[in-house]
Amino acid sequence: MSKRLSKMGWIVLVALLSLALVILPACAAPPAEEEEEEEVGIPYKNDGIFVEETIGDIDTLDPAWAYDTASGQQIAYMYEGLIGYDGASTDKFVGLMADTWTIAPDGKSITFHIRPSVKFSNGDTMTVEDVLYSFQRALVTDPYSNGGPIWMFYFPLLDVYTSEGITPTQIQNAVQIVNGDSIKFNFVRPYPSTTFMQILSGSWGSVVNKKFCIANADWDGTWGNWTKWNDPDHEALILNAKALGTGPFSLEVWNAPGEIKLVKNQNYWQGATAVPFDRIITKFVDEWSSRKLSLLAGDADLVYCPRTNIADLAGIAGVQAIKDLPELTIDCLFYNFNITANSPYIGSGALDGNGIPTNFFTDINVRRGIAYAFNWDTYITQALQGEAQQVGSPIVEGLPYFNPNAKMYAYDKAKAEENLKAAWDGQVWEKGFKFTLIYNAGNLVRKTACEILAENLQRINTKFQVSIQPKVWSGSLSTMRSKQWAMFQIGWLPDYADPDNYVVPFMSKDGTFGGPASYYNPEVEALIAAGATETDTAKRQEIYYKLQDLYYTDIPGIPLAQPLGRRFFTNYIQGFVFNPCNSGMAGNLLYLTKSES
Amino acid sequence: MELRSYIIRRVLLLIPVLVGVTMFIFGITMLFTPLERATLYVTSIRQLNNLPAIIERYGLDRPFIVQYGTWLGQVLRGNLGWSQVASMPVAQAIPHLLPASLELAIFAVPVIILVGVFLGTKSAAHKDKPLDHGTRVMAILGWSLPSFWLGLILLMIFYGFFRGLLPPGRLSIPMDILVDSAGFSRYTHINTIDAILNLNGPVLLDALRHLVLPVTTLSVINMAFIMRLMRSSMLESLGKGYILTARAKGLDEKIVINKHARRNALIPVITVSGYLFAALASGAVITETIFSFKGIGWWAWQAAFRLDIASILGFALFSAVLFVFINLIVDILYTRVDPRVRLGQGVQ
Amino acid sequence: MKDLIRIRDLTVRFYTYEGVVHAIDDLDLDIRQGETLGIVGETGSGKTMTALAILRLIPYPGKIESGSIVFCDKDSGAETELLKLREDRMRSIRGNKISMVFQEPGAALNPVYTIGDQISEVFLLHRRQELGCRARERVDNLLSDGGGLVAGLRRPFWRWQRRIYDKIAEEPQALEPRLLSHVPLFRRLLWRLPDEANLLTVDMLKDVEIPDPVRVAAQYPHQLSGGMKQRAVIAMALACSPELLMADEPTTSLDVTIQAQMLELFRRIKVDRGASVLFVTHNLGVAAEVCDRVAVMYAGRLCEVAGVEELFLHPSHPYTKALLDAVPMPGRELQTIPGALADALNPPPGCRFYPRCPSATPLCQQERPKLKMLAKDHMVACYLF
Amino acid sequence: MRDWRFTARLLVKNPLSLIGVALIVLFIIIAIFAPLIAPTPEGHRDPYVIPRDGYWATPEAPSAEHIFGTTQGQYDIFYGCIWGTRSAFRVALIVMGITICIGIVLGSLAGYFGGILDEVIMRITDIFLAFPWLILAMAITAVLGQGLRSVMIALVVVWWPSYARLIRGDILQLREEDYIEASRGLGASSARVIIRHVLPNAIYPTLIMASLDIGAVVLSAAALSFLGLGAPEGYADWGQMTQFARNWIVGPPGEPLRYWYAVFTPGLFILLFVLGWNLLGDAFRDIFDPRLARR
Repeated sequence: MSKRLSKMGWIVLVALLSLALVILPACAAPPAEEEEEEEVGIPYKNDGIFVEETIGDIDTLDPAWAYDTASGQQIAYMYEGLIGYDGASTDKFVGLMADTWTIAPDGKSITFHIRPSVKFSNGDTMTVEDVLYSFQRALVTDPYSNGGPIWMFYFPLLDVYTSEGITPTQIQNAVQIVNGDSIKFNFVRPYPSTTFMQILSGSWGSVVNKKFCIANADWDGTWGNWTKWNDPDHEALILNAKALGTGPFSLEVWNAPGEIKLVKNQNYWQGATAVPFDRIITKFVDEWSSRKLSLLAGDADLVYCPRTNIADLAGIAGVQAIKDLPELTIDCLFYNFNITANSPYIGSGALDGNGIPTNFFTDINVRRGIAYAFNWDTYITQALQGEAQQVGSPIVEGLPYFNPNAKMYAYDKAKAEENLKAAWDGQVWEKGFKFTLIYNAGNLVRKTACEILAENLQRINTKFQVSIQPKVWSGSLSTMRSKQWAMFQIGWLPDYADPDNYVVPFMSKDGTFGGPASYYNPEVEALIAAGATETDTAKRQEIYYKLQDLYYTDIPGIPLAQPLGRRFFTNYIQGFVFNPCNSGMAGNLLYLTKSES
Repeated sequence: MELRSYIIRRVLLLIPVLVGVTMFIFGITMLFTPLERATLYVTSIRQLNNLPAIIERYGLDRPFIVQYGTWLGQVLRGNLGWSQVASMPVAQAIPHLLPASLELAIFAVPVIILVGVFLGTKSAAHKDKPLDHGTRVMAILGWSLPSFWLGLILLMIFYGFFRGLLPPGRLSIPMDILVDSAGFSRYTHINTIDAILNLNGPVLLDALRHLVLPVTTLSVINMAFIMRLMRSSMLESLGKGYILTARAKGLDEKIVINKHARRNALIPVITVSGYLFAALASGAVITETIFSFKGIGWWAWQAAFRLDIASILGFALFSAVLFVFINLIVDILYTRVDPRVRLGQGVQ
Repeated sequence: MKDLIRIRDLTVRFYTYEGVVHAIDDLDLDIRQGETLGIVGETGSGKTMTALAILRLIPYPGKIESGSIVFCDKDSGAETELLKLREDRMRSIRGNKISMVFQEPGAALNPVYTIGDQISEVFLLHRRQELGCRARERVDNLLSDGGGLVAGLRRPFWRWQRRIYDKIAEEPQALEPRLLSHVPLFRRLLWRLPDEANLLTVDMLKDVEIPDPVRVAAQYPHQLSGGMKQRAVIAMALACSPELLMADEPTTSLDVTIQAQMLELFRRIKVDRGASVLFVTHNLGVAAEVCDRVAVMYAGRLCEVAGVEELFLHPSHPYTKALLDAVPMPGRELQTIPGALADALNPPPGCRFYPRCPSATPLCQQERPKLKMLAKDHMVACYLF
Repeated sequence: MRDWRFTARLLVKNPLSLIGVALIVLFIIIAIFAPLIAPTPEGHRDPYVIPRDGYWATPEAPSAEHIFGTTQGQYDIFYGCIWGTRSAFRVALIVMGITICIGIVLGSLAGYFGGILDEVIMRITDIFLAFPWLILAMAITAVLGQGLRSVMIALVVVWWPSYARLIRGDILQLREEDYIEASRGLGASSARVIIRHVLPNAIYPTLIMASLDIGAVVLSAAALSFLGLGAPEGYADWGQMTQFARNWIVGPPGEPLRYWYAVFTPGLFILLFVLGWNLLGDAFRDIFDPRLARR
């Protein structure tokens, strides 16, 4: 029985050991840098490696599918397109895979001359064939039923939004090889070249390796059964997790969903020395405290800091904060001009003080009155911690044709009352109204915006009752499309830095938001159409100024604010250049350097 | 022989459960209108106009049983669909994310069980003595602790005061690079085990450093359960006749408890331990979330959070299978511990 | 005849949530050498507790309040006060000098160990020395009839074993073997002890008339019939040929035919082992069968003690009478005892039986009657005498 | 039932359970008098929505008018914790109530009639018990949309099977008891037998188990809220408030514990609430654990 006894002894011993195993190293290994960390703010770690910790995750590495910034960022590191943005500019370009280009005087085509002797990261030479294949592949693949960015090519090239019912010849005519060393894009009608070049600069314009793709059973470049590759399922995409480009980095390993590691492309056409890092590591860490810890411990060179927490990093030795970067995004509150009957969000559905009629917001006085009731100062200074600026229309600062002195609404109780008294010949004021404001769940800032509006309205007249309801992302989308909502709050990220990409979704009757809001203004439609295809910059400016003016007078929605971005690097990172069109926080990596001094 | 037929029986028994589980979850998603379900495939606002295309493409407007049928057909062809969260096919995502969760389980479970059993025995042996009260209070406290809160407090202390001592994640950068480099062979993708197999001290140490906080969080809470269970089943068997016999034999109290009482008391603990392991292996949701330890649990949470139906269904399948098989193992273990148990039937 | 156990004003109380239970109250009782003493009484009359008290195994929350239990060792003749004994000394008596057979053979055996294990446990505990000797002999034999290469190689190993078993044989708790038994590999050296124990076990099982003892030794309790279990339990109790064997209702849970065999077994044990037996039962018939003397207990007190014929022929205490009348017999209609067993929580003052007593006097209510000597070996606690 | 008297006596005897009872009573008082302890400001429509004092993100340390300080978005922690007590009780009681009802109905049907009905019900419980409850709950809340309502539904869904089983078990035992047999023999209708004889005896252990579980229910609800699947932001719910604190675990270097109140206070309320119930439950358990002989 002493046998038994000692058995228990062993068990406990093992237990303690395993405990010790876990705890000892913790005590055993207080890293040496802890000590000197106290003197210099942040220890210098991981020389030659750039570590970014951010949120979200990568959807795919396939340029033809990727439509989110996280994916776009990685693709931009590994692939290059024909051209790219020049430094901070959003409308000047530098040649990458193309060295020169010529724009047809009639504005109906652009021709790019392909840079010779560029190598892919695996050593293959990049040829004009690869370029042609890349764009044809994009057009062929076009995952339209799951969205995807390729419509941006289809619209100027073929005046359609998807590849539905497209013939091979159309594609072949749209993109061609000319005199063996150039690629020519043909537009159906004159198209603003800058806009198109902005589109080309996106991750969807990347040049892929034809041989590699075919070897991996991607589209074989023939037209026999090309539809087999058209509008594929996500899992059917070959380049989801594989990547081979001409960019400064090449894929080492993608440990989805946690992190992705890229290594320097030794065959980079600008020379391996032009690439400032041996490795790029991007980690996706949801917990802010963890990211902050990594930054302060020197484990990360760049972290995403939620706006709510910017104070945490203020004035910390070793952290450089780059602030007030005008991102090209905008938050906006929309009015629904034609709410679906018996929607759950409009109370009684009549103007009896317990609800609103379905066409409530067709009265301009209602729209103006509510707009005057929103308090931008409180919103921007408090909820957005001053990291935003008010804009009068969806066309935000940083876009061409942005009107810096466009008219804007401001909180004005008197004007609000005046307008709301006038609304619906005074019924609104005496009966009051009641409806539900919908915002994207889990976003305190957006909730705050709604609360500010609701509270101000109630202060103006206690009969004005606005309740607030959160909706999960997918839920809010379906509500939006079902047109049941009364007022809706959501933000917009651009595809390319052209006003057209803003006015269409916001103001056009079949725009992303204009559609669900049933907003229709013939004058606006005309201007939008004109602006889209106008090649003369002066004329375009005129058009978009007018549109900005119209947004103020007709007020189809309340533009809340243009958030200002911020970056938190360690002091060891230098040379950051902000370009609102780069996806990802680090911008163009080639500008960055990391050194101990 | 008997064993094999038994296993076969159990596996067959598994099928209806799986069908039920998936049908149930599938059923819940059917509470959505086709429009709403279509939006689940959408990643960007711009696709609002594609919704009809999606509905049509995935046949979201067809009746429940049809959709379930098609899904089942896919599954039988080994296609569990695409996991938005893991950005890879679900069939890959599970084996890909499992190691992280396993690593937690491998370290947490032994600690939990051994210490839990030890304390449970002690406190039963000293019923109503200070030691008993002490351990019980500990247990109840541990049992009442919100695991997420405990996690946050631990973070607060260790991130706040001992910066970099117990970092988040699974590995620190240099080790991380080393692990993925050619020199280091990934046998299991369980860092600690791989490190041992590669005889690589630094990696092992680093991996362990990252394990301390999550493992502690898990242990504290689950230990309480085991301890309570062990205590009560110890008390039960201490009340049995054979204990009196053993004492009447003149056996030392130590032996009476450690030999005669505990062996019997362990029986229920084994079941629970099995469930515990299954539960941890199929993801310690909160712990993995808080300590950004991306395993199955984190994945399941994200899937639920972002309504990634394919992932949720896949996960349900996986964990159901896991649970059933762990049960199987537990039942087989029983026969070793308790001669009265024959495969298939519990304790008479 | 000399006394083996001398119990003097033993008091046992249970401190339960409901209150203090007076399980045994000032009990005086002797067990003589080589006799079979029966204790009869209704359930809860404290007969089992008396037995447990002798072993000092009163379960929580019970407690031996006062009194003395003297154990006079038959061999050495030494008198020991059990209630004052150090715990470890007490343990060396339990299962060795005094052992007990419990009511439920099913419950009394540990379901997860084989019969063999559970019996040899006793040998390993109390007969370590003897086992040591036997083991030593075996090793000696091995050493003497040498021959053969293999044997030659194993010799040193055997010598070592011999040294160890030698130590055990001299001093069972010798340090070296004890240490060895904790060291994983070396504990293998001691394998001969359990081995020997097993042999003894098998003999033991044969002794209690278990067919095919070798097989049974390797079986688990649930594989045996009730009777077999009971025999095994008895074997366990007899393993170290105790001087006092206490049997708590050993037959109640068995069916009649088996009962008979059991009683037979007990009678034989007494005869060829000369051990005293304390036979606790509520069944007067059984008592009459096996006992030399019978003690009648009621509500924790002794009512009457007498030789078996004496008691059955001239029962004196009203309670004893009532009990005897309650025994079903042909040609006599059954009488039941009116009223219920006295509430142990707050027992009536004076004689505990008086509430149910047909011939109760006022005195009975106030004073507790003392034990009086009626005739030789016949004592009764009642005012009628 | 004499057991109740017995229970009461033991509860008072055991200091631990006394503490438990005290805690629970305390929380009941808080819940009842919430409007007095933390009055809802004028013109504030839903009292369960924590009033805000400005819109700053950064939590504010305890002060005169916010004695527990404010959490992210200037939500008053004190108010939230007080009214959170009500939310907690609401969740616990509703979930437990419904669970027990379902359990009793299905359990007694399965247990009393047995046969195919029993089979079906038990297989269904198998399905529900076949995988981790938290995941199931998460899936359900996710689908039903944010809000305590969905949380409660989810918890009922994951909880009922164990109760159905428990009650079934008890009833299977009871069925064999003589007096049930007897009343059956006397030709009493099944419903009558169940209601008059079986349930009253089966209900007791169920209630004990329920008291053990209330803590767990609240804990689970809190966990779901913490994972962002429960109460919407700004709702008076402890779990949700803890979730607010997630960004504020570590303060700026130099004073790592600057925002301790945001993390600590709501969690402490959960802990004490659950602790109260568990202490009580633990005492019950020791007293009534059918396997532990009553001493």
